[in-house]
Amino acid sequence: SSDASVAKQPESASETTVSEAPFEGSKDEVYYVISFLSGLDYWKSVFDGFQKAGDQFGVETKYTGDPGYDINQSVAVFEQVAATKPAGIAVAAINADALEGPINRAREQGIEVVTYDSDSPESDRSSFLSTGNAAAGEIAATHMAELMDEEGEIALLYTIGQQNVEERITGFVTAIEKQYPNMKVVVRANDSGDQTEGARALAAELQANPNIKGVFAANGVAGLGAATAVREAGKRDQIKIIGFDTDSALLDMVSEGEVDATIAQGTENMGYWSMAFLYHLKHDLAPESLPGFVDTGVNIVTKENVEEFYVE
Amino acid sequence: MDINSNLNTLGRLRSSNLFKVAFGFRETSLIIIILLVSSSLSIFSPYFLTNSNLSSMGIALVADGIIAIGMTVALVSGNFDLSVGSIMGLASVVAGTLFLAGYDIWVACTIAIIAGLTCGLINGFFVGKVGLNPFITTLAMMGIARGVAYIFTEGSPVSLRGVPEVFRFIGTGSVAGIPFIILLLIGVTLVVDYLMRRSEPFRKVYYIGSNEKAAILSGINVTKVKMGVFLLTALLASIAGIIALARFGVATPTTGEMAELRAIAAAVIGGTSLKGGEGSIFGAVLGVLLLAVINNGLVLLSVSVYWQQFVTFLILLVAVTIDHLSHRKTKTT
Amino acid sequence: MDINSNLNTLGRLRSSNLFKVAFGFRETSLIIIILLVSSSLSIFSPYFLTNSNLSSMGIALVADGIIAIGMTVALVSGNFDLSVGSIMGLASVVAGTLFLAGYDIWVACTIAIIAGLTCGLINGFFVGKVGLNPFITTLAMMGIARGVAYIFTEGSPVSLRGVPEVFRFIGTGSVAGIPFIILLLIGVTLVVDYLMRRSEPFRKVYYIGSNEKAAILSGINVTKVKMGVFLLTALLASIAGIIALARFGVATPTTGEMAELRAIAAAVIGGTSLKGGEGSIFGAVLGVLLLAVINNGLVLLSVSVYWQQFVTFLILLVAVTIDHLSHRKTKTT
Amino acid sequence: MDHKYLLKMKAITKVFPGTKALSNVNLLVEKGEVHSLVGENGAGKSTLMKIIGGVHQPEEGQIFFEGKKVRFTNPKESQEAGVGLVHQELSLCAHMTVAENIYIGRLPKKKSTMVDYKRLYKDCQEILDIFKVTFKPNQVVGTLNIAEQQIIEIAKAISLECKLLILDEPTSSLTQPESEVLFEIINMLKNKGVSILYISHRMEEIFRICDKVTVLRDGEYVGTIETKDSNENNIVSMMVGRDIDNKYPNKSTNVSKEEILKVKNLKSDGMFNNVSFSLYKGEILGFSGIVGAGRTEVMRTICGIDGKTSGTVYLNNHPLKIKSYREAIRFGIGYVPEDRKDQGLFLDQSIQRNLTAAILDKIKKGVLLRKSMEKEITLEYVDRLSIKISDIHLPVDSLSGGNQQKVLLAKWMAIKPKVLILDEPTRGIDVGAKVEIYKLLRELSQQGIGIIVVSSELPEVIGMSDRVVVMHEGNVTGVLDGEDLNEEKIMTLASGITNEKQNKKGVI
Ligand SMILES: Nc1ncnc2c1ncn2[C@@H]1O[C@H](COP(=O)(O)OP(=O)(O)OP(=O)(O)O)[C@@H](O)[C@H]1O
Ligand SMILES: Nc1ncnc2c1ncn2[C@@H]1O[C@H](COP(=O)(O)OP(=O)(O)OP(=O)(O)O)[C@@H](O)[C@H]1O
Ligand SMILES: [Mg+2]
Ligand SMILES: [Mg+2]
Repeated sequence: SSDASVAKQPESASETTVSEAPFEGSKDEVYYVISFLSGLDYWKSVFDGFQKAGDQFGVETKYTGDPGYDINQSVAVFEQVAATKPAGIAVAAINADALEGPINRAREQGIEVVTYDSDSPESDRSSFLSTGNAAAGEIAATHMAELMDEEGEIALLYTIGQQNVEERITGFVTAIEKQYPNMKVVVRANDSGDQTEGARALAAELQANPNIKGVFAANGVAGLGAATAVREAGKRDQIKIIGFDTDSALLDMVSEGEVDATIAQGTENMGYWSMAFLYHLKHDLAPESLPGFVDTGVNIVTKENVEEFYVE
Repeated sequence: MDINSNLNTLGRLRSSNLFKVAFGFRETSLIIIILLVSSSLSIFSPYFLTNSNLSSMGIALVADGIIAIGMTVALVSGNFDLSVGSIMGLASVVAGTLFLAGYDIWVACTIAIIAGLTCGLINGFFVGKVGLNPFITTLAMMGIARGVAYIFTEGSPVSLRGVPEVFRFIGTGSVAGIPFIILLLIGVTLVVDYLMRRSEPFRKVYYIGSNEKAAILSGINVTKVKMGVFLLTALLASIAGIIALARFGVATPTTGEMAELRAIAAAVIGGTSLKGGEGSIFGAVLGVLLLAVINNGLVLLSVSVYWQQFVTFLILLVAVTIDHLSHRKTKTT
Repeated sequence: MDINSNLNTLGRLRSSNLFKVAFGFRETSLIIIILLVSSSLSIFSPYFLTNSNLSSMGIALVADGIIAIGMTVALVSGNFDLSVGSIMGLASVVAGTLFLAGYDIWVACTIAIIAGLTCGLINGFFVGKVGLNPFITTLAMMGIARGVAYIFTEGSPVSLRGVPEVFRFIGTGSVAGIPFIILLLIGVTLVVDYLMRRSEPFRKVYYIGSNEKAAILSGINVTKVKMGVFLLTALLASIAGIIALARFGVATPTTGEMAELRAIAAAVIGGTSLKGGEGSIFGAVLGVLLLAVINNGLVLLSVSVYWQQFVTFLILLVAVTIDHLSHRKTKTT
Repeated sequence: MDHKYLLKMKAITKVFPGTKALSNVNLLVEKGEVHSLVGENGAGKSTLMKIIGGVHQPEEGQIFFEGKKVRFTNPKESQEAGVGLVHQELSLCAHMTVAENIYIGRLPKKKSTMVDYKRLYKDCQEILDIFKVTFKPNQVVGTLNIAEQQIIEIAKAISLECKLLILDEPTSSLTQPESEVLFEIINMLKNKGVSILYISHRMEEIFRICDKVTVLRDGEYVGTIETKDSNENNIVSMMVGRDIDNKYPNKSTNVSKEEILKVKNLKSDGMFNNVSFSLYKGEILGFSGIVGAGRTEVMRTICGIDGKTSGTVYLNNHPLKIKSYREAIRFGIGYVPEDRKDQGLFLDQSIQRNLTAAILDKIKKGVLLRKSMEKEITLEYVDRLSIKISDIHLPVDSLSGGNQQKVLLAKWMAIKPKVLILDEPTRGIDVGAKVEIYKLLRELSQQGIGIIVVSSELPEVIGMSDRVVVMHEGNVTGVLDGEDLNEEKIMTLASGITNEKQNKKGVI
């Protein structure tokens, strides 16, 4: 992300400005949160957080997005949402450049815009709230190093061409290369967004590379596929698996020890603070400027702490 | 009496080729359906008829529209082309990469289009000359072209910084308030529609689609016609790719995924038969429009994302059925 | 002389239907291709012929195999079914969700299969009774079934905690060292293959695929047959879904995406004509095997992930061409 | 009510969108009689038969079968009542075996749902034996030629063991020997008490095998007469509403020695060998032979559609060097294929598009087609061949068989050929139309266009051609003209009776 100024959750913001009942919005004030591959479990807790904040401010919140992974469709959704003149939009930018224009045009119409999860740095969005996928990848790398005693071969399983996932991978790989000379990424396998395909690809890789000691599955379905592939190869005891995201299925696998750990991004935070930021911007409650980047935090989920991450 | 309805079905398959007539029907019934959906939308959402909404809808359907036009020609010739989406992606990636490599943007685009045409040529060769089945050939090309796009980009998007304004204009500019690319789509539609009805090469497309043997025995060079067809679909797909590049200022290897399915769906909605010999360019574009309106509606009525896919295709099914039955009625009376 | 090659092509289309013969051909030429690829693989990679590799490859292709069998029947009947992948996903999601809702797993599976069959019934109704085009109908069902899967799960994967071992056995167990699901695939293949060649209801599938009008005129209830075909494809797809569930212990709404394209490709590689009337179950399964071997090979030879798609489909194209030409030769002499 | 009549049709009316195919037509068929139905193309014969067959339902009128009032709503019902219908157009499953086609819809089953193939092939063989054909029950239909396929259609109907057998132009794609076999079978069935409705445009056949003739004209019932107290001319005049004096135009008087086309030792492995003949200016050259003679193949080879092994073709004394049929057309050689549905017409395309398919480069200007010119040409030929249509934009398959054939002829006359080769040109065409076509071809040949006619209808070949080349199993066995040009001589040559044993290729 371009902006260096990293702030921790800015409650302080709420004390500023003086208008009677500044935190009572109206129901006809609509805020949208937009994503791509919108059916994914990953976004659900984002919206939960967004909604929570929205309810606190007493405003209307809506979630939408392109069910597919198509720039054209994503842009269309954003523009069509903008056409309904909402108070604010929080968008996960499927692609930085593609959304630049649409975001700027929305801002010109007085619609507040923040980005979350995936940024569009050159655009006029007021702020970017995210774990930083690269950062999350780094953290996964560090934990993988612990699990593997800092040595051995690693396989990566992920959806190639999906940008936010590619960023996690980059983060992971650079960290390994920089900090752990005895660890080596030997395999990159494509799950094509489907656990069956993921299992197929990784299974073959495990055959070709008998020395693999760790697997980093950088998105939800990848984790599920990886667990099966490793089990079917009968190598569960030799291979460490780190997944990504916290859908119930993956959490189950962690608690049953089929997966060693998974990465929990602060998705609910992303949602909550996106809404909070948008509201502050809309009502000029914020001090001079809101932080341009908010790290929504990332956690490593293991057998020990897994129970905390189940959402009701 | 299903036996009769069956015979009718067959009867229709045959007699629904009374061109002018079918042409008339298709358009009218489809237009009516679109108007119905739109008007109900404009009732439920005040935003539907706003300029910004309509233009964003229009812009979003251009690429699909251009591809659907090519697909229709392919279907009329009794073939089809699953590789258009990948070719679109390939073209935009090639153009993007070359531009970044320092080529002039127009040179880059030309090369990109040539790359696309090469794919079309290969399709044409294997289908027309070798005699492979078009499904499997273009399926393979779909993978190959997409594969090349990945090789070019290693999976990461190619963004065009500092590309000449004139180029961005193609994708973002507008003439007399109407977005340029919409005019482009209208232009392509009119031209190809006219050619399909009046020009000699395109007439041959109908002949080979209708009865390949008879076409051969009429001295028509079937191989050449098929080559031409696949070159056309590839050309239009490449143009769609360039447009996407000009519009978003970025080329990703995933550009155009699924476009082939949407194109075929649109063509079929527009009254093109998968059996060949029959089809309407205008209808196909209307098909694209219908799909776009439906998608737009889902957003405006903020239908839950988990329901969107279900609703879209349900409406699609209903629309096609209504269209189909309306024709049956006009036929059997 | 392209005109002749064209006529030959046509000639072949007709005469390549000498069943027994074509049957013979298909199998042999395809088996040879598979053996060639495999043997070259086993030379370049010591791991290819290892038990674990073969079995993991085998396990991975079962779902595709079962779906391809259904697809072949659909293609022989002159239709095709794009909804199989989604139905697979739907079935596994339904079974999973119901189990978590406290149903006995077998009850859950039964209901899941019924859900799948319902989709098939709807396909059959619109194609067979209403007379809609199978492409558009099953495309719509593809979206609808997938949509329902999303509605059911709200996008989250459903994992089966504490499901009875016997159920997991379906997906994970093995008999005499051979994984159970592979045996299952072999079983299904043999049965359906036999039925297609010998049983009266399945012969009707060939009749309507070969000449629907003739079938109608001789009093064959085409509607019923089509219903049956789509019920079969749906049934097999649902079973594939249940197997996936038993194997992964998890159901995701994305399960089975793209399975339809792989199935059609496999069927065509196996010598099934998209024009209907001819096709080989055994061939389709060999087609799936070929694709699996290719996938496996790319990994064993550690081809870059960005190159894999390109290489896969290139090989596919080459394989199909060789197969095709080998037949032409055997024909024209 | 009396059971003298097996079938009674009273005041049948059938309307199709755009056409009134039948208006109160009557038809009475006695048990065990062979009853012929005649009429011009488009008179409504097939439609009437399809009504009996349960394919169409009439708007008005009653049908009595075996005295009982019936209404067949689908083919199955009519089959079960005992009606066997052989449609005019072949409808077979090309991918499937002969046996499976003959027993379509009623494959013999074992206790399970499994097909009893042993029995199927046995039963099928028995039926095939009646026809004395050489192909086998397990052969795939797609590999058989039209004549053989037509026989399968007939076998299908006969195997129903029906009470009423309807044959809609069964001989249109048969050659003499098969026709003979068919007539034997018809006699056999007749003696068994089966009634037969027989549609044909070949008068001599009708007088040979039919007891009664019912005549239709433009969908209206004209009358029914006994063949014994009637003759060809008055049936024809009932059909067309006027007298047709002489059926065949006079033979050519001015055959010059100028060779338009000369074929020398033409050979194609496996099909025919050393075929040589000449086509002189001003003559019509007939080709006769039985199925499998290879006439079609010779013609296709001359036109460059199929490759030749050796030999030369001379056009106006210049060796014809062509690599494809396209070039042949440019040299002015037109070939009218024998199977109009499969190879000739674009059934779902408009009459106009069919008619101009071979002359696109004549009517194009740049890449565009001259709309008005295309229309003119179409109308010109529709008029010249008096094709019965309401609109040149209707699809060809809405026309009756005969009119479809005329469209095909028009398509090839439109290329203004130097040599016109016609394979079974009058297949399914009514008497009136035939006479027009004979006249037409004669005119063309007088204008110096070389005409070759392959025909399996002996009276026709003899009537219209000046000389006839006879082939047998890929060899020219003789060329006949003048006095020698008669049925006996042709049949002897055609069946290759030199000292060679008989029953080859489905010939008795
Ligand atoms: N399915 C149909 N739809 C519309 N019109 C039809 C259809 N079938 C037949 N007709 C029309 O009905 C009339 C009678 O057709 P029919 O085929 O019965 O004539 P026919 O006596 O059999 O002629 P032919 O001797 O050429 O076979 C023709 O004008 C034909 O165009
Ligand atoms: N479609 C076909 N497929 C395979 N063989 C064929 C086909 N058509 C014809 N033949 C074979 O080619 C040879 C000559 O064909 P054909 O019977 O047409 O000769 P012909 O003298 O033209 O007879 P016809 O009286 O039918 O014109 C025969 O052995 C025939 O069986
Ligand atoms: Mg008729
Ligand atoms: Mg012939």
